[in-house]
Amino acid sequence: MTIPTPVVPVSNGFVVELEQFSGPLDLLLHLIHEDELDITNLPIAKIADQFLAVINELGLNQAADYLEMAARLLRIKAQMLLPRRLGDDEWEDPRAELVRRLLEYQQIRELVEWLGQAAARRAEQLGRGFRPEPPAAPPAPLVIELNDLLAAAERVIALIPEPVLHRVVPRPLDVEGATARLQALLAERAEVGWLDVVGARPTIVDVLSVFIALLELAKRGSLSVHQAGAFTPIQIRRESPREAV
Amino acid sequence: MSPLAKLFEAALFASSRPLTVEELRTLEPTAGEAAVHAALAELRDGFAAADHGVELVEIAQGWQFLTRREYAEAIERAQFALRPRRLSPAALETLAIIAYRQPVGRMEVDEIRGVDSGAVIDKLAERGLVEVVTRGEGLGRPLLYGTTPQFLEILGLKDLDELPRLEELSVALRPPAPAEPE
Amino acid sequence: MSPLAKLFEAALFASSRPLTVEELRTLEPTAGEAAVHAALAELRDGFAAADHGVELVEIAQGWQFLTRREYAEAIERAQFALRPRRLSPAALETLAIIAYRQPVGRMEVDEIRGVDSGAVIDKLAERGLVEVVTRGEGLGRPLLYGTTPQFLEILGLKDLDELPRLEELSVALRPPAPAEPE
Repeated sequence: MTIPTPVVPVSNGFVVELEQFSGPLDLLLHLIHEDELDITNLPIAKIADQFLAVINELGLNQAADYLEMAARLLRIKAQMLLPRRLGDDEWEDPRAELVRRLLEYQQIRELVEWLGQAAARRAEQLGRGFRPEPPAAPPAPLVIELNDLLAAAERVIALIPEPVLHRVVPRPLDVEGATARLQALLAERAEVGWLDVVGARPTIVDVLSVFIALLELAKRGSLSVHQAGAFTPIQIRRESPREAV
Repeated sequence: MSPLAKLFEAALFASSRPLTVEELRTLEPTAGEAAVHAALAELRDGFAAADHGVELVEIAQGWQFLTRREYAEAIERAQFALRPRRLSPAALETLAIIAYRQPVGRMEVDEIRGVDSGAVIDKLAERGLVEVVTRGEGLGRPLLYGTTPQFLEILGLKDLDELPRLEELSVALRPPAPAEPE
Repeated sequence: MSPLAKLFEAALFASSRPLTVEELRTLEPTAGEAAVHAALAELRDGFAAADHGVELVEIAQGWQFLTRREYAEAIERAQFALRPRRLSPAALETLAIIAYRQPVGRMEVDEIRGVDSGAVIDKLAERGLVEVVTRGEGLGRPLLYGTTPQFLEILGLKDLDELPRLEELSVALRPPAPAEPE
């Protein structure tokens, strides 16, 4: 059997597509079958030379996958030529990996045969062609299982080196509480400091709550806010009740 | 059933459009017009007599099989024309990030997933599961995404608080589902 | 014909893809599983007995009306319908690997075929024959592919068990590698 010429040889010699072989293993298997060689005891020198000849002939020498296989074959060929000591139990047949892959690939080819026949047989039957479209086709219903989503969340979390995810919890500002607290403090003392109100280690929510409460009470005229200069402590003073003005 | 009626049945079933008498004749050019009409009548009457769920109907453009009216509603209700769609793992991951980090920008989603998630976010937005909720601070004021009411609806949640908290995740996640049928 | 068989006939005629028993049951939720199977058998046998141009076939974990083999050629010649395009050897190889090794990543497919299979896998995914089913462990958490119901559909298989078992092939080989990265 002669090797057919490639299907789409382009002028610059680069092979765009090669239909008769689906890859270097396919070509290799083709050569092995053609010469009726024993896969498990592959005459590597012979097959390597043939492989190189074919990829040259086909202009495949620029196709990376074929070239890589060619290099592999040459390396195995060289390894086979290396002298080996008698009784060397450590010696591993350099062909072993290639043979394993070839056998595996041969099995795939057999499955391809089977699948191709099944598909061809199925293609002898036609399904329903015409279907009058229902008026305004509703969109396909979407399915999301909560468990799937949670599993996805967990996968995502696993991707993150440190737990930077926050949980989303509504944390409404407690302006009312802050207002009550301010009023209570000012009932005791005429003047309080900012830190007295928010505490030593305030959260951002505490700070915001107090700040809003402060502005609101200042607007109402219940207190006044003083600051001696930029970045100096803020003082909060009780204002005399309006009734007394 | 006559061979011609059987051939027509197959053709009318498989055709992507209603077929005219002239078109049907191209299937069997040797058949005379009378034979074609006889075969069509045989087919129609056969389906009518044997009390089927479908009927052969002659309409302006030709002949076609239609489901009987009384079944149309049940079939439409079952929505067979449309396979329920599931989200891809990539989409679910992106959705999970947006659900738990909202409002969140594309950059951040990309960063967490380690891949460009723009196209996935667009698809989720197209399906109405996420939407732009605000704009962030900083360079270019990036669009920030959050989940939509539809997201809750599909998951059957009342509100976002019903999503398990992240600390509870491994508890909420049941052990791997029992061997799923392949 | 029983009312349930008629309803199923209408639904199956209206669908261009196989319907599963579960889908058919949504048409008549009160019907028991035995009744559903009985109705399907009645329908299949009825069409077989009355010598129709179409037949009810069990396929892709469901049921579908298909034209009898002998008519496909005439219907195609008359250009009323197209037969599905043949898959290329590269596509079939890739499908075979994915079918037997699922879930399987691109790297492994590449390794078995000896060529880069990315473009082929993308095409198969586009045609709905394979899909991402999960993500693997290890570097980059690679996408792992599996076959879809449509894969069964184009091969005319009831389920994946109908694929030849590896032991039945003339070339015996190691079973699919356990999910251990090389």
